[in-house]
Amino acid sequence: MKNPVMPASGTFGSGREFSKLIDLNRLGALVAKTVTLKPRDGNAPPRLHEVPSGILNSIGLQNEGIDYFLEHDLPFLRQFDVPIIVNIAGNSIEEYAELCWELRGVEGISAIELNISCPNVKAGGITFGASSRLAGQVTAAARYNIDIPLIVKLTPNVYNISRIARAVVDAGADAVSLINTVVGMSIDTDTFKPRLGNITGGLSGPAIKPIAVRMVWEVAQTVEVPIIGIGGIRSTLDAIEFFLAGATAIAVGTANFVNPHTMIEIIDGIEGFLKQRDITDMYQLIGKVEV
Amino acid sequence: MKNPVMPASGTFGSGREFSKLIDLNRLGALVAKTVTLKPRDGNAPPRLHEVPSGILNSIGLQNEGIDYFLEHDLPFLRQFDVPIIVNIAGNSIEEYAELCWELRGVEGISAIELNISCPNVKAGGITFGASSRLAGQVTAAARYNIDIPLIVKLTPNVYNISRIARAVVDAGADAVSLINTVVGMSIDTDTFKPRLGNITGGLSGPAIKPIAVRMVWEVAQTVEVPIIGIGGIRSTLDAIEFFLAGATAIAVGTANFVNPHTMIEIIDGIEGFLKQRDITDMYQLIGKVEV
Amino acid sequence: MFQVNADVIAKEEVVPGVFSLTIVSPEISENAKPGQFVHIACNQDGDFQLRRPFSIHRIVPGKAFEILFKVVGRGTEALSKVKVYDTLNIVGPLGNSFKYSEKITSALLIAGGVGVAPLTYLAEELTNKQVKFYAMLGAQTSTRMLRYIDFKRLAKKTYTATDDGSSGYKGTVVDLLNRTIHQIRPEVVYACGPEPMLKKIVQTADEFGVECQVSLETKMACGIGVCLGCACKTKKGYKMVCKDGPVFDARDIAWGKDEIEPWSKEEIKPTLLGDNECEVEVVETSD
Amino acid sequence: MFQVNADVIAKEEVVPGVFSLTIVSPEISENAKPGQFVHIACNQDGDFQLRRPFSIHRIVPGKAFEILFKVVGRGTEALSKVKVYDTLNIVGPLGNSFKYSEKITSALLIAGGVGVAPLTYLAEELTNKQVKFYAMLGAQTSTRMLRYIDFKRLAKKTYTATDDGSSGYKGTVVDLLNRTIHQIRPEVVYACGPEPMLKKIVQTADEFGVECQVSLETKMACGIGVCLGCACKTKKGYKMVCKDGPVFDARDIAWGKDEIEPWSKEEIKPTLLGDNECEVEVVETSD
Ligand SMILES: Cc1cc2nc3c(=O)[nH]c(=O)nc-3n(C[C@H](O)[C@H](O)[C@H](O)COP(=O)(O)OP(=O)(O)OC[C@H]3O[C@@H](n4cnc5c(N)ncnc54)[C@H](O)[C@@H]3O)c2cc1C
Ligand SMILES: Cc1cc2nc3c(=O)[nH]c(=O)nc-3n(C[C@H](O)[C@H](O)[C@H](O)COP(=O)(O)OP(=O)(O)OC[C@H]3O[C@@H](n4cnc5c(N)ncnc54)[C@H](O)[C@@H]3O)c2cc1C
Ligand SMILES: Cc1cc2nc3c(=O)[nH]c(=O)nc-3n(C[C@H](O)[C@H](O)[C@H](O)COP(=O)(O)O)c2cc1C
Ligand SMILES: Cc1cc2nc3c(=O)[nH]c(=O)nc-3n(C[C@H](O)[C@H](O)[C@H](O)COP(=O)(O)O)c2cc1C
Ligand code: FES
Ligand code: FES
Repeated sequence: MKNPVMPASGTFGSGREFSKLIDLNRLGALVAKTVTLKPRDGNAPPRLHEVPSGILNSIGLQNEGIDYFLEHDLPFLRQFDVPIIVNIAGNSIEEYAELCWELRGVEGISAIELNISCPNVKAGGITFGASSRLAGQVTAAARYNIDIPLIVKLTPNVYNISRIARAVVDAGADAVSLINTVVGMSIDTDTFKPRLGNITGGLSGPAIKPIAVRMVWEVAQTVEVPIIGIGGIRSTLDAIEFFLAGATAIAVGTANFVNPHTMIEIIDGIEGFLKQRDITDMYQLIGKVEV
Repeated sequence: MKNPVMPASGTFGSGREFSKLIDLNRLGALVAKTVTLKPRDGNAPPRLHEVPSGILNSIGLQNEGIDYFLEHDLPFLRQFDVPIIVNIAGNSIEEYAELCWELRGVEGISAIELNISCPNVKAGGITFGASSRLAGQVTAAARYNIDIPLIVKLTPNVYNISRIARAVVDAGADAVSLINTVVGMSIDTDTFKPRLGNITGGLSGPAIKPIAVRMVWEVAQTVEVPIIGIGGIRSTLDAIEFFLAGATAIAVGTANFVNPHTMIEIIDGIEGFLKQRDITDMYQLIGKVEV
Repeated sequence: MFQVNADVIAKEEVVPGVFSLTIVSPEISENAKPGQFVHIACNQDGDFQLRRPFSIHRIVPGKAFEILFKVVGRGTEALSKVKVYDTLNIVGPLGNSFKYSEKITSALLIAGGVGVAPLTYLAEELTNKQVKFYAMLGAQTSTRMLRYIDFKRLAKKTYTATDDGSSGYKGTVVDLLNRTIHQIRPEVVYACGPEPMLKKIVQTADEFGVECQVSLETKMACGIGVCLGCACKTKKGYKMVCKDGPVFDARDIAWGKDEIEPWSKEEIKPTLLGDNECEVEVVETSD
Repeated sequence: MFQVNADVIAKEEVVPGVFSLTIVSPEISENAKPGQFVHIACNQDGDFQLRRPFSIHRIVPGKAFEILFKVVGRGTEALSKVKVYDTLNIVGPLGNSFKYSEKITSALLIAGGVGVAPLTYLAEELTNKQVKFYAMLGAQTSTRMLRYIDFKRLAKKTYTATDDGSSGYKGTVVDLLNRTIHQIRPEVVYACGPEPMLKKIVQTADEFGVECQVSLETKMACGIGVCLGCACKTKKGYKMVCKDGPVFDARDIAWGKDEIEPWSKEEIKPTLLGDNECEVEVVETSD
């Protein structure tokens, strides 16, 4: 990885649009939107609502499915000299396993990111990422079916995220990324209708940064694997905060919408930060919060 | 209750200071800061840090203890013709039980609010409010020792808040209040030190409103008892949003710091809102979100 | 598609609460097409706020472009406080554009309120391409009528409708359309305005079997097609207003049925009447 | 304690980045005491932001009061953009105040930078009470020296210290104090400024067995004593800066030991020297 800065899945599409605004070759990695086995229509609109220091979204993992992804999106991403991370999600352990199987040996994929924030239809709709047992099982199933590095993306909607992190690492995860969005809701006081067609949605943006920093710090105390810090990052100092908490890399999500150049500015900003304090190596920051 | 608007515990002190700025007789209820069995020093400073659309705090339940409260604060609160809610917390089930015993039959207390967001030292530090078993046990113990209405204040740092709500209601809670603060953290990128002496703290303010509205809505689907909605409320429409989600009353916390008149403005604002739409009775709003 | 820091060189409060900004950007000006929009970071302070989408209202070829917007909330409020020579961060031009063929002998442009924004640009384009067109502008009252002069200059005929009758037809552009479409006999209708208005226009167009292109509005986050947040339901599944739109062929849109206000058939039965019953003196408006 | 909407009637950029605002409020003006502060809602737009505390800098008896502040972040940035005739929502007067006895024959006021804010008010009060006092003002350079003229007028003698020696003693007020305290022989020292400076002043005062009152700063939320967020550690346990303070008897404060910069004993050993070695011509500053 050239640098520790990448887009957060679902805020970067397949990279095509961003390639018109920024030089993708400058990024640390390319992370595509979650792909599922079959195409998904996504949720009924409205899918977005702005709230203080963040947004609520209920996209519903709309995507064209793995086959389309492999045929159209992956070849595009391969043009760039940047590691590609494919983010996948399923509604059953079998689906995760099958997706990994499909991706097995596919050229040009550097890592798989498991989005385990979706409900397990079989286990009565409990979110995979909310149960250390389910999270471990999904990870193990994926691990068994693919040999490239495996990143598991954790959901913050839990009491003890370290336990989940421990479980997925024990089950074979090479890294963890956190956090996904926090479940929220907003109601239109004129119409009495929920602001989102799906009633509830995921909260993202600066509003959740303190939650994300705390969880990254907790997880860093528990597991030894690299952590990709995500949540409300929009500036260099935000990124530094995550490094100090224990993240080895960071992903930018919602901020990409406000300023498509955010990632580039952070990449340059980190260099400046290190120079200014003549720190030779970024790794000297990781987990260095003085508690 | 004259109206459904009250202060959130810990943002109102004992009411003395606010009585100099607003007419406490206009409030729906008076909610004092959490009292514990013994006096508590609270956490090491810094205890506050401002973040986007909210604040992080780590006060650490500093208070003078139940005896001081009964002797000095309660008599002051009794002067007003407004129901008094006493918020208590303990580090063991016994402490909660003992606190209730101390408050048993004390004149001028309309309800007890159990703050179960603190860790259970005996059960290895797990937060009471994070375990439906512990939450139920604490509630039952309190219920057994006092006969006035019992409100249990729920923590949002859980996967399934409805389960906790169910458990405390089954254990005898007459109402629930939610949400308490969301655990967060912030790091000073100049000093590499945490922004709070206690390392982590509680996130409050507009940033957490979408989380709070969602949880109130979820809990309203699960239990029948009255819900006090708390979290990021600073305007009349915020309050209405909580009513629509299922709250029968609301509490204002952090907004009290920014504008001490917030509660009064909301009380007047609700009247205006109802008049404007000629809704005769506020209860016609409760849970009326059109999902 | 570009992200530029562009200077505001002109600002006008066209009618109370409606502003126009002229913004210097060769990139956007050169690459824009009628119907496209720009995505603007409205608030200058550091606080988090999504960009806001605004149609390209007019072009200074190769140099600058203009937007016309109404203050409705935080973003437009902030944008209305921008001063000449301030710099705005803008992404654009974005979205698709109005489709037209140079063979068309008569088009009809229908604008409700600030919906005139993208249609003004279209009108200038059609004029350059010598495509003849009619125009209908709606407003609450004559003094809030937007861009009448421009359309008067460009269009074969410009009808106006005001709720209070202070200018042109007394009623909505919808009623006006229903009473005049039979005489205008447009080959294609281009409409922009509030959704309820669009829905009714589309119904009328349908009745008369006329093609109708509408510019839709939704909340947007990215504006460039990556977040999939601006979905609108079409007969071909969800489409993204920011990328597949904002201009859609009315026939493709799966309008939320429930939302269509009920209206009686009579209303749209064309009552034949002479031109001048609709041709009215219009009080000059502030622009 | 009041919550008022008060009008700004005067604004001045005293030195670059340091502003003074004169604000009309009979309630606050009549009830204020030197050392107290006001809690101001700095940002005008709707975005969430805590109030910011500012010492009462001067009083227009019964009518208005003045604050003097330095721009260091979001809140002060917003406050520096306030215009004359704008209205600010203010809570105050808050906190305790400097204690003094009218029997004092000589007090010493020591201000570092913008720390002069509360001491100016104290100086005027002491003057009214005919309490004699000396003053020491510190700044990076003479052009950033704040309120020198006022102190020159009010104090028995006003010493100045600048890092670059452009005005008065070349060095910090701390060094200046160490070299002069033996001749001033104050009965009480009142100090306000950066914490490291306060700590050293307190040490010196201790050495000379002089009472010392300091005005402390912490982050605040409520400002009125309800949130318990502004705790500072004292020998009597945690005290609230907003309510038990901001003025504390230096002896009571449990300074974070670790934070005290090490410094050599010699430094404070008083080198006897004639008055004029400290009495220096001071270039007039912008105020
Ligand atoms: C492609 C496109 C082109 C547009 N062109 C123009 C234009 O040329 N001139 C113009 O004045 N407006 C235009 N709009 C609408 C404009 O984007 C919104 O008015 C603006 O985003 C409101 O932002 P706000 O922060 O001021 O209001 P908010 O605070 O976001 O909302 C205030 C009120 O406005 C409504 N609203 C918010 N966003 C939209 C939206 N995107 N569409 C409809 N209603 C909304 C909300 O429901 C709410 O009732 C366009 C929208 C789109 C999608
Ligand atoms: C009782 C009291 C009286 C004060 N009187 C004055 C005064 O008369 N004039 C004046 O200029 N300032 C005064 N201050 C300090 C002033 O309140 C802060 O400078 C202000 O709150 C900073 O807000 P901000 O949003 O601009 O900075 P922030 O964005 O909040 O912070 C920017 C930088 O300033 C530092 N900072 C923030 N708040 C404080 C604080 N309360 N104390 C010290 N450093 C802080 C932060 O650590 C950060 O480095 C006083 C503070 C207190 C507690
Ligand atoms: C519009 C939107 C769509 C998202 N889609 C996905 C997705 O498909 N898969 C996924 O793992 N995370 C998705 N996320 C979550 C982000 O990747 C990220 O974890 C979260 O937004 C927090 O980061 P942020 O605050 O920087 O946005 C999405 C977030 C947003 C705002
Ligand atoms: C400074 C501060 C102190 C608090 N102290 C307590 C407390 O003692 N007991 C309690 O139950 N909740 C306490 N809370 C939580 C609030 O009561 C409330 O649940 C939370 O702040 C969310 O509401 P808000 O966003 O309106 O502040 C405290 C919150 C803050 C900000
Ligand atoms: S706004 Fe993001 S896809 Fe349209
Ligand atoms: S700021 Fe709240 S107690 Fe001092």
